[in-house]
Amino acid sequence: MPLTMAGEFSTSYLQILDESGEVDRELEPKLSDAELLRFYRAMYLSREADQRMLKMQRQGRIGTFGPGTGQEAAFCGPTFALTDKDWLLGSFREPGARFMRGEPLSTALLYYNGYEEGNALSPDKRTLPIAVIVASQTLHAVGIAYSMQYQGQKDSAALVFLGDGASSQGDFHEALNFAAVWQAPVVFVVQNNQWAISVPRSKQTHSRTIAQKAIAYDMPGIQVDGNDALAMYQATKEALARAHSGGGPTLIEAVTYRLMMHTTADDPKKYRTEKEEKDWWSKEPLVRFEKYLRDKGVLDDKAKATIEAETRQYIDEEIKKFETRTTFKPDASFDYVFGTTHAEIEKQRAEFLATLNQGGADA
Amino acid sequence: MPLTMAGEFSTSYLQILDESGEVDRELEPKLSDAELLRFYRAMYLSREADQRMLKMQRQGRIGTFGPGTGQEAAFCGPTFALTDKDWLLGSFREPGARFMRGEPLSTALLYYNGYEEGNALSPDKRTLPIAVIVASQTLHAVGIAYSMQYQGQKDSAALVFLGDGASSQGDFHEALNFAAVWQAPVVFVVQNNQWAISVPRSKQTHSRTIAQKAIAYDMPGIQVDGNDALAMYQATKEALARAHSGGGPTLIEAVTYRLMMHTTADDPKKYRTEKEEKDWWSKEPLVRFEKYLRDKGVLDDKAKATIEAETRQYIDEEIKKFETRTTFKPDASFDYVFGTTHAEIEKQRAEFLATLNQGGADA
Amino acid sequence: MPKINMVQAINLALRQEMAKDPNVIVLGEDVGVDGGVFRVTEGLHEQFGERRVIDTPLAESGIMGVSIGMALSGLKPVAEMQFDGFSYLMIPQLEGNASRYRSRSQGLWTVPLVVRMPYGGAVRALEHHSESREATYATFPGVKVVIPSGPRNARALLVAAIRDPDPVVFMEPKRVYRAFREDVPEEEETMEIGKAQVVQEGGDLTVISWGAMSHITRQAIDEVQKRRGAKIEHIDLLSIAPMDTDTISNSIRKTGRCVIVQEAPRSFGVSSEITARINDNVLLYLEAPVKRITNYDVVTPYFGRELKYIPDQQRIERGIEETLEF
Amino acid sequence: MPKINMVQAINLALRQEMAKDPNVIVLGEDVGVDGGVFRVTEGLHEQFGERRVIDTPLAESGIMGVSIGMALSGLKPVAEMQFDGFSYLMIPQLEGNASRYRSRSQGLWTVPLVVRMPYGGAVRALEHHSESREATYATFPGVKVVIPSGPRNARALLVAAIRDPDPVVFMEPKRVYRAFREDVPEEEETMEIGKAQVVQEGGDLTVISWGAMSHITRQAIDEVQKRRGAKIEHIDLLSIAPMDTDTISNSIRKTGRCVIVQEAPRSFGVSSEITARINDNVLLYLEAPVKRITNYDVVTPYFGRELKYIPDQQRIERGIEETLEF
Ligand SMILES: Cc1ncc(C[n+]2csc(CCOP(=O)(O)OP(=O)(O)O)c2C)c(N)n1
Ligand SMILES: Cc1ncc(C[n+]2csc(CCOP(=O)(O)OP(=O)(O)O)c2C)c(N)n1
Ligand SMILES: [Mg+2]
Ligand SMILES: [Mg+2]
Repeated sequence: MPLTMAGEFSTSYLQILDESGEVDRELEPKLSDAELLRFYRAMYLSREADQRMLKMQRQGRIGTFGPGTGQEAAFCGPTFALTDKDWLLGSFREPGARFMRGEPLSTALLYYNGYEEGNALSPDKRTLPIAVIVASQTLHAVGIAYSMQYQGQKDSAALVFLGDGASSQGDFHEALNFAAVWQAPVVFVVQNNQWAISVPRSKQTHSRTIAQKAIAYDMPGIQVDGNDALAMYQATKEALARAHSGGGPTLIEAVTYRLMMHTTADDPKKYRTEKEEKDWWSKEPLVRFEKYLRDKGVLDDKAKATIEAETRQYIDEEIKKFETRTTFKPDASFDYVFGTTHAEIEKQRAEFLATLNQGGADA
Repeated sequence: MPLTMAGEFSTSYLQILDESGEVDRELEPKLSDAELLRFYRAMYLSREADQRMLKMQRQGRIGTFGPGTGQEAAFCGPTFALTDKDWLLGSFREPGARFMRGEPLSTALLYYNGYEEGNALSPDKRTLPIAVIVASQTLHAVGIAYSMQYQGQKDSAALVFLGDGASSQGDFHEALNFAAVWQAPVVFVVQNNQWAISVPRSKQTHSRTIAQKAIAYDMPGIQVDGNDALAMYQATKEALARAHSGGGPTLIEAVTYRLMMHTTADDPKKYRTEKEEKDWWSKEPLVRFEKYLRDKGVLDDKAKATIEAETRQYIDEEIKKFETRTTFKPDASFDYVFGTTHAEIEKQRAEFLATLNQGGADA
Repeated sequence: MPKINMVQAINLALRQEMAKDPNVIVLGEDVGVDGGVFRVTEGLHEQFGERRVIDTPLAESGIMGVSIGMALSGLKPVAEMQFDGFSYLMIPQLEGNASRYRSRSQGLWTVPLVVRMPYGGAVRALEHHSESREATYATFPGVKVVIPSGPRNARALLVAAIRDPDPVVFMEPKRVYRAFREDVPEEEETMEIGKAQVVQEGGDLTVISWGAMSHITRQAIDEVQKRRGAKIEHIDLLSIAPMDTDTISNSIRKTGRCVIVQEAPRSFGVSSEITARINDNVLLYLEAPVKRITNYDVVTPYFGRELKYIPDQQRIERGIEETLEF
Repeated sequence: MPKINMVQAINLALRQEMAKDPNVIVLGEDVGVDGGVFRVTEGLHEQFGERRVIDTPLAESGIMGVSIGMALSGLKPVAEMQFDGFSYLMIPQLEGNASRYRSRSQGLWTVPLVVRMPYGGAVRALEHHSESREATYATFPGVKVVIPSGPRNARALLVAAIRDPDPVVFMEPKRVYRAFREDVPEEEETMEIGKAQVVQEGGDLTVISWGAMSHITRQAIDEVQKRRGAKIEHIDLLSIAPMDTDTISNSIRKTGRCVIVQEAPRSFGVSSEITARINDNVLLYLEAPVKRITNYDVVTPYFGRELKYIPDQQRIERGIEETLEF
């Protein structure tokens, strides 16, 4: 057998709701009107929260953050497919996903205002704090998935978000490899938003798709229109079903676009054209989902107005809550170095508190 | 376009000289008799050196090392395809490859006897010292390949060996990714010898082949019978030609087997069957290559006897050279911390030398 | 009490803790079927099965990363780094995540895991198998760094580490693995992490050591005591971080003289930290400069030269005598 | 001489060295088209092209690994880690390869590269963007660690680092980036790596600082001198490894009193090493314990709290006065 075939592989692409909001009836997921509205509200809240946080950042009321605008389908879709027995791990560009898992906006604002108190989601929500070191969280997801398998929690899988840039990290490779070897119940969702700060997808990796990277691990991989909420939901649903039934991990590539700056410290004009941004605005996920809901009769002007008003009210209340918070214990950092008490740490705490009282360190 | 194809891929397998020593005439590389003999000698020396070093290790004359027995085609084949303008980077299981690049056995023995003086191959040989941290060298190869590209050295590519176990490391992923993005002239040769110490290939990665990992980077990848010297030579030759002509990197998987222990500190009986070893002995590379040479009329009993005698003589002389070496400068470590002189280091050197003179530290 | 070596003692700790707590999981390269390249995990795979004793792919960051995930979700992973020379691959996960989850979440999320690794030199090993880099790990707040020096404290400290609520880097001096045996009780025994042990009391001088240096230091002390009749206090540090300043300070208050024996290079090592703490707390009690007997600030030489660089008994004896005479 | 800030000064050093030596290559995340997230490499991409100013994939170990390969084959890579908080991903390549090639090959192979990174706190940044971990890097023999404190020495030291034959970790205090301007000559200027700088002479007390602490320390010294008429010697360390023991020792011999100001947590930091060297060399000259004004041994708090933890001018003044009065 001289030059023979050692393997043939393929990667498929899923779209259910196209750019113009037309739905593929055959693939359309069966969601109730209430579910669809909940789904839409989540995406809408994420978009609105971005806008308000942007203003607050410009006014110095919070620090740097990375808006999710344009990617709402890519992160709300998969999250909508989870149950509260599943785990969610993310990086930093899934605001709406975190809200869906129960994080109040006021808490998120605390995080972005420089307080660990902003990572306050209770562990029983099975949603981990934001992971800043890109791709590092993918391995945690595999470890958690292993735990679920080990503990016989069959209904529980781990879903982890990362970016196209993060896919270049060694940890991503190691996570996919461990997950495949262990057939662990984990779903990797790469939000391929075309950019990693200023680096375009084409300089990030040479492969045509990120989905095909699954082939390196003989793992199911699929490329999905990441601005199509239904497709993102559906692809994740199927991956979760596989995970829950012992079928192992899946890699999902969400093809989407970061419509705004990387973070509030970034200026995209330095590295990409306004035309490109405009083109992607025409494919953005909310408009298309709204059209689908209207066509379906699930949403009308009145319902839309209610959602808008309620969202605005929620955001107003949360901002107020955030801004009227009581101050925090200055020496909290000493409480959480270790779970045990140590003399040297306590000595330093005393020194710290004495210094504060002496009026040093912007007491 | 609902569920459509995003990409189709395949991985092929190359064998030219089969297990029984039959050659595929169509694929047979055109090598002169002299070249074929040089090739065979290199593999033979590697095998013989292993045997002698094993004895020396058991006698305490050198420290731990990892024999290459069984993998001679996998590492000599690619090396035979290189010119001296190409670079070679390896891990620790390519003894014959290093000899082919000009490393005397006496030098290798020094290395395994605990002296940095054993890494003495001049940089103009373009062969890097042994890399112990698995996969770390793959990135160096990409950097060197970039240098060649940058400096316009079109005839120069970098070839790097690693093991199946090493393919699990993040650095391997990052190296493949950088290489593909840069279309750097580099050839990755994974010696898939089925084991990483006690861990079988099946627990190392879930993919059917290691070659298919190339798909993750849209890079040419091929699986080769790693015990087939001709196929390993030919696959590398083609990959190098591509690299030299601006066609970018290639991943080659050599399917082979580690016929002996991982290192002299290891006992394979703990984790694998003698039957498996025996099966692979029947596919080992030297016998098959010898049959090919005899069938071709390139080798006969007399020529074989000469090669054996000359190899033995060479090894004897090199061992003698190694064992009659002069002693080494004890404070050499102080010479090579930095390329510049620093007071603290010199002060410590003086202290070190004074201590030696006082008869401390097994002077 | 059976006399066992450090490898057996660590194995005993693992076996007993695994038997006691089904959440304790062992993972790493070759820890399963092979029983570990030093045979530390021998027999565990047979006894507890491959779900609890996992032969992982060859990826240290991966091992640490999945261990963090396990620890976050109720398991107690005890991960092995095959050698400390390869453990640096897990630093990003240790520094970036394991050490921070407690602080990051104000105690909501914690990462109780142990990462064991053989470390240190003098075993005729290849490059990367001989370093002593405990100080590197100690630069990360939120990480505990523990170093046993013999079979008995290795067993007791590992049990404590497994039950500890924080990430513990457990560094095993491989030179000691099979060097000697000690009585180690079958019954449970633990020691408190964060405490040094005064292994011998004395009023004339304090010697501080840890890891493989402790055994050899002990011999040097015996020799000097025999020769001079001096009474020397010997402190075995055991915990590098958090470090037991009080035991050190109390000893210096008594003796006024201090020798530190460190296998690692001199600069930026544990002996620097100890010296600084002596400065901070008990400088005025010192009757002589703290004497630091250490390796040198060089890249660890291959084994042909390494014994010339690691402190040996003679150097330690000389250091003690010079400090007594100062 | 034009007055420029540290970002511009570093940019100047890169631009001039690249113009001079075609082997100098800049690589990292967003260093090209974007000019770096802090704009340090601004304009280099336009001037030198994308083969010399490379926007790499997002992988720090990769960046370091390919840089080592480049350095081994005749180039002079200047790699950027976007923040030191992500630089730990390159430690395995730095420790395992960059720091060792010279020693491994007895000088045949060398790795002349620079790895630049912004570090340090007080800039209201997200998690992982505020640490000060110079000591971690200093635990690796064979690695040089350099920290400028202002525009002028940043420029001169970076030129020296680029021309240096060894791997240099070049840590840029991001708090200083745009904090103030200094005269920086257009003409070439370099400083010797491994030497501290006595920025002000004085006989009553020695203050040692580095990085962002130097500027604030300078202000504290001025204040105390004004208040008390004391003459204070100020040493800017500049090189963490190798460290300039002699300049420190000579100063202590003169003043007998020492204050060290460190942004990093107290334990296992540079101030511990300095204190240990003072012990080793000039203990008997000390008239007071060395005073260490540092951060605390906690996981770096998020920015809401961090300013309470980093030494500020008042704490430094108080420390100096206490040590003068001791
Ligand atoms: C390991 C690591 N290196 C660098 C950074 C700095 N950084 C933050 S986000 C980012 C780009 C991430 O790109 P991508 O993964 O595509 O996610 P996106 O920002 O597009 O959502 C970089 C380089 C980081 N957070 N982690
Ligand atoms: C990063 C790293 N981790 C662990 C080791 C210890 N180690 C040495 S060889 C080896 C197995 C390597 O397996 P493979 O890559 O398949 O190469 P082979 O030994 O089979 O040639 C291990 C775990 C190492 N050298 N480097
Ligand atoms: Mg992106
Ligand atoms: Mg192998």
